[in-house]
Amino acid sequence: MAFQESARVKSVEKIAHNTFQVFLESPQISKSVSPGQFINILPSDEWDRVMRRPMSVSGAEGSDIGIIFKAVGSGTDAMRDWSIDEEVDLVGPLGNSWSISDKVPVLIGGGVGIAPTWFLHNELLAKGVDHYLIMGSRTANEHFIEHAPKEKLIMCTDDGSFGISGNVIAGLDTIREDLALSEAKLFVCGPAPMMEAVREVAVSEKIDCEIALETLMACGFGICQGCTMEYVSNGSSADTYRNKFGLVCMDGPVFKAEEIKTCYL
Amino acid sequence: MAFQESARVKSVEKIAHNTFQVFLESPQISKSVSPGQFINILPSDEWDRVMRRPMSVSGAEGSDIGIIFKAVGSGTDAMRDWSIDEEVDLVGPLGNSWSISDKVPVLIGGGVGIAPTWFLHNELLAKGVDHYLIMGSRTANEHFIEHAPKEKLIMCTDDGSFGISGNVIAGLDTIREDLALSEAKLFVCGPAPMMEAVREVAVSEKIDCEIALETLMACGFGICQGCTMEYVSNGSSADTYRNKFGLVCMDGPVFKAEEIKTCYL
Amino acid sequence: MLKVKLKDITFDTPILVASGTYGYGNEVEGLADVSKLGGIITKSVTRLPREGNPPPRITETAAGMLNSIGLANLGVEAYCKEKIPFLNELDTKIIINVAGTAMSDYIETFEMLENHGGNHVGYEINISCPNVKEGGMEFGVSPKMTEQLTKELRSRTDRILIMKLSPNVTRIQDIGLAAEAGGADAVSAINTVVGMGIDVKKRKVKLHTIYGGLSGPAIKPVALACVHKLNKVLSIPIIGLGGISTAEDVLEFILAGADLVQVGTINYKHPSRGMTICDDLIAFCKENNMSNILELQGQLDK
Amino acid sequence: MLKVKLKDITFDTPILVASGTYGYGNEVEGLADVSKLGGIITKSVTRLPREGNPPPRITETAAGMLNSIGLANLGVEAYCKEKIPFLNELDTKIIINVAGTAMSDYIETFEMLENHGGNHVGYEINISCPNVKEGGMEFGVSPKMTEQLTKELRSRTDRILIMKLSPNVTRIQDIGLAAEAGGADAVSAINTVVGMGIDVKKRKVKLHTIYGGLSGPAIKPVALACVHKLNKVLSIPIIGLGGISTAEDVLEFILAGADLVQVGTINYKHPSRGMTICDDLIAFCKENNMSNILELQGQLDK
Ligand SMILES: Cc1cc2nc3c(=O)[nH]c(=O)nc-3n(C[C@H](O)[C@H](O)[C@H](O)COP(=O)(O)OP(=O)(O)OC[C@H]3O[C@@H](n4cnc5c(N)ncnc54)[C@H](O)[C@@H]3O)c2cc1C
Ligand SMILES: Cc1cc2nc3c(=O)[nH]c(=O)nc-3n(C[C@H](O)[C@H](O)[C@H](O)COP(=O)(O)OP(=O)(O)OC[C@H]3O[C@@H](n4cnc5c(N)ncnc54)[C@H](O)[C@@H]3O)c2cc1C
Ligand SMILES: Cc1cc2nc3c(=O)[nH]c(=O)nc-3n(C[C@H](O)[C@H](O)[C@H](O)COP(=O)(O)O)c2cc1C
Ligand SMILES: Cc1cc2nc3c(=O)[nH]c(=O)nc-3n(C[C@H](O)[C@H](O)[C@H](O)COP(=O)(O)O)c2cc1C
Ligand code: FES
Ligand code: FES
Repeated sequence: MAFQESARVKSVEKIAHNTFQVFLESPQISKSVSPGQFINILPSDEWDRVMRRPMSVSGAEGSDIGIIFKAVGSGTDAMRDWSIDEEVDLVGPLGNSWSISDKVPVLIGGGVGIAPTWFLHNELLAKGVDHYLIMGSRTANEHFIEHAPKEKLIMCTDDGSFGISGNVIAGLDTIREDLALSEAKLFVCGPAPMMEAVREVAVSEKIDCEIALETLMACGFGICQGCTMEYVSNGSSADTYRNKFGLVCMDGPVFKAEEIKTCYL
Repeated sequence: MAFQESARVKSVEKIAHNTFQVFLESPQISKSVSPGQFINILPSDEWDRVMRRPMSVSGAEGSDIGIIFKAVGSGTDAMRDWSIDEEVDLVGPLGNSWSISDKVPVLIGGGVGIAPTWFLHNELLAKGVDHYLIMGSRTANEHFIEHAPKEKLIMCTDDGSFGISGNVIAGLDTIREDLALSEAKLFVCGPAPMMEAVREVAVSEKIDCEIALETLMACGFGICQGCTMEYVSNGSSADTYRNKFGLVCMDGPVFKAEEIKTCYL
Repeated sequence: MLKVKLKDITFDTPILVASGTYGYGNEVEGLADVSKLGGIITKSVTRLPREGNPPPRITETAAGMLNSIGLANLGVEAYCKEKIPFLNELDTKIIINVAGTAMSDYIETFEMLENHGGNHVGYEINISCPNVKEGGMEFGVSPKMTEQLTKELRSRTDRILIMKLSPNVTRIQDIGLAAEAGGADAVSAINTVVGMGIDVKKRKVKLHTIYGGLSGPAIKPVALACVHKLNKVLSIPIIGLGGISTAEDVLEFILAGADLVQVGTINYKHPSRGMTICDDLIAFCKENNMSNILELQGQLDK
Repeated sequence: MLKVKLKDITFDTPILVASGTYGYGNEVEGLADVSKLGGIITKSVTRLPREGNPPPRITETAAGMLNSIGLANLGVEAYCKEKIPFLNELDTKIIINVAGTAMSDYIETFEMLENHGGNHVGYEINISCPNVKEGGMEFGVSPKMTEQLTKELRSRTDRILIMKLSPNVTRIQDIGLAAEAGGADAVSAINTVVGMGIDVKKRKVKLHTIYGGLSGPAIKPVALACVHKLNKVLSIPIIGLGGISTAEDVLEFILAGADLVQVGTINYKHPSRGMTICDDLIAFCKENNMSNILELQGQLDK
């Protein structure tokens, strides 16, 4: 069940180029949120766009939740300017969540998609589950954690300025010696081209893989039907409903790689 | 000629209940502005209403101009929150101005209409022209200068909590002993009911009187034709243009009492 | 203070939620208390299930949004089986919105709903969805077809029958008059305004269907004008909608001539806005010594 | 990079300022340099002087405004005497916007302008003003009258002839096709959208005329859809307008099929926006290695 609650801003920190981490005191949401889920945010009281701004939850501790976001427009700019103790109107937790299996988790995140993988990473650490974390970005200043392949923290940059040179697929390839990917389960969230590249690898190599999709959302909880993704055809006729198109906010954001037609939404 | 200039906020001060005085460094406008004229303000960079917010100039000194305003909505709220050194986009000076004559000036202001009378008051002081200043409001906390009838500063409150009890007409009556109003010229700006009351007195007693009208303005310099007032009929036929309706921004804001059909716009 | 009667039904408040903007009333569980609403108008149902349009289906615009959902819905048969039992339990009035592409379509869907024994108090007929190739828009722009469809449906029900009008016509009054002539109990105005968006970076249309329906505060002036025009010529009640997001907006629609209103797009951002509007309307009645909110009607000074 | 040809005239840039939103080009002196514009479309002129509508004539709405100026203007005779000499001196192209209430009206005004020897390059005919009881709207909603009026005017001039279309019709394409059939060189789309506002506190309509025309960013999606629809059926060029306030908006209209555009309501807030848009368009051409901005046309991926 989702709640609408007035959360209190506890901290706003710049953690990488144009990237911010915020903690919010949000007792109802923090109690029930799982990695992969998101919240829908009213950036300010005077916000006069018709849509809230969805953000994955990047962590939950006690009565606090965290988010990590890039400032890319008016909503995220307003969020970056939040002051401590400001009250913020949230709806959440929304959507489904990652499902961990017996296989070795390989978390792959990039760009604004780091939040849900970061949440999962920390939960796995807490549970003592051994896993890999691969993060990709264009250049060094977008990273905020160390590159430590021995500790299974693998950073990649397109321009080679930090960690592995290349995209997250290159990062993924570096662990193949260690781990047969048939024994792995991938958890992926990031920019569409990144997710699409991983999806293709996962599908062609039949690797277990879950992808958290992103798209424009008007409501976030299933009433507008605007946030559709397309399923791989299951051969059913046109006279069906919700077989061809799924709602990212309700049926997702997490989908199995093999059921997604494309990550470009 | 009007300018569009980026002015720098020099101070923001609360001078009465919900009323603020701001000084802006605005070298081009300050050089040419006269009492009665106004500027058209972009309250903030993100301002997404289609109209600027017009404000009378309340004073000009060196390269600075002053405004006095009430926070009544989103534009004036944004202005109240201006920070020092912020750059503000202004268009001005706009409109016509008061015309002083040989008669004794009696300045009458109220509510948000104090700014242009305040500008004139200070200009007359500087020039050493003896004059009266009558200010009206609902209650004491809206006043910011002393009630000093001997110095011709006459404050009025509807609830009698400060100065003369009653409206500005009551205030005006108190000076009749001193001064035959046929020897006076009234300069009036304030809420519509106040201006309308003074207009009726002035017209019926044939007192010289100029009134600075206010209305919604889209442009402020004559291109939208939205800011109309209606002239007292001059008997001309319908086949005319700008005889029946005047533009407050260009033909005004200052009009002679006897040419105004109504101050309610 | 907010009770409003339409035909033989008394709504607790004049605030309904618009079709397609509140699901079936269950999605908002935990976020809003639907018993405070006058009623829920459910997402358009059609004869057969519809997958709707491919993504992207929505985009933001200045003070509004465009959508081309394409009447995605589970079809009337599944609707009767899966939704009506649940809707029957809800503590608010239910109006079922019906869409179609041909006269026979509307009638079949309608008959199945009418014979299924739901507790719904009425129907709203969507003859104005701009997002489907044959989504009823032929009806919405033709007075003749509107009258004929209204008559057909009128003869099949004693429940409230509302025709939902499109603003995308030269004279909405003609369509309203046709609905009245056909025996409708009320009209709703307005559905969305046809619009389009382009993503310059991608050089691509923002909606898969190119055109979509504009909703939200941007269209409120258009909706108010439609309601006011309809009010001048119709004798049946008008249900006003389009861009309502505050109690003040509701008062504007009532002054323009609406008996009831619907809140739409604002529900996405504020799922309980319908309820807080009711609170604000009660406060307004008290402040103005009104025993019913509809006393405001006809008080518009021109 | 921004040069655009219409008929036999080359405009320096595709940015015109819309009728009624830039006066006669003199009011902005000191605020903007009109020589940077493609041209100025002057405020509608009519056969006789018109005082226009009583106040209030304007009001703000969400991301837009309503106006009912009512074609206030000094009439064609004074226009020829007082305005044309001044306009002849301006360092930009002038298009004269003409409005009327009857066929004879339009023709008389037109003939007087045509015979006066101004340097204007063309005419835009306002058949779509929603703010005057008989303000040409009968023309704007009727394909037949539109075609007839276009023919009459076409036979009287070799200058550019543009018909300005209303969005307040069921099928704008039909009106566009009529203008084309009548011999227009181009159509402008769109004029304002009919709307209304109510002041709840005063229980009064916000415009003296009750209804007015909605303009500004709120209507951009509506305008884009109109331009795109017209582009599919017309072979004459389209001049796009409605809610343009940035260079990106202009690019949207060009992608939708416009050859030129007009900036309107934004001029009030930013009198030199038309000029900064031109700068931004040049930057866009350079970034994208385009030698002319119109290379963008037809590049819309659906
Ligand atoms: C389920 C979900 C979870 C998300 N989680 C996160 C998160 O954890 N951190 C985060 O930074 N963002 C996340 N996003 C994306 C985030 O919602 C958008 O970045 C945000 O809405 C932009 O709002 P704005 O007003 O700042 O930008 P706008 O002014 O709306 O847009 C500015 C620019 O950003 C682009 N943009 C808009 N939305 C997106 C998007 N979804 N992805 C990429 N570009 C976009 C626009 O096309 C435009 O060019 C998530 C989105 C979804 C649907
Ligand atoms: C020539 C001119 C000079 C002006 N000089 C001053 C001045 O010196 N000081 C000052 O405080 N104001 C002045 N005003 C009025 C000022 O422009 C408005 O108060 C302002 O535009 C309100 O903007 P807002 O966004 O804060 O309020 P909005 O959100 O636009 O409106 C909030 C509320 O205020 C009301 N309102 C809007 N405009 C006015 C108005 N003109 N008068 C009274 N109520 C209004 C609205 O009806 C609404 O109820 C002047 C207006 C004009 C035309
Ligand atoms: C995403 C979305 C889906 C909609 N679906 C329907 C629908 O299925 N049937 C219908 O009659 N109207 C539908 N509408 C139109 C609304 O009911 C309403 O008429 C319109 O949005 C205007 O009101 P608003 O501005 O308050 O949203 C939909 C609107 C939106 C935004
Ligand atoms: C105050 C005002 C006055 C207008 N006057 C005229 C006019 O005289 N003739 C005309 O053809 N259009 C007139 N228009 C319409 C504009 O030219 C334009 O078509 C419309 O405003 C849409 O563009 P915009 O959203 O960029 O303003 C006027 C618009 C406004 C806002
Ligand atoms: S965002 Fe509204 S249904 Fe998913
Ligand atoms: S405000 Fe535009 S003409 Fe006066």
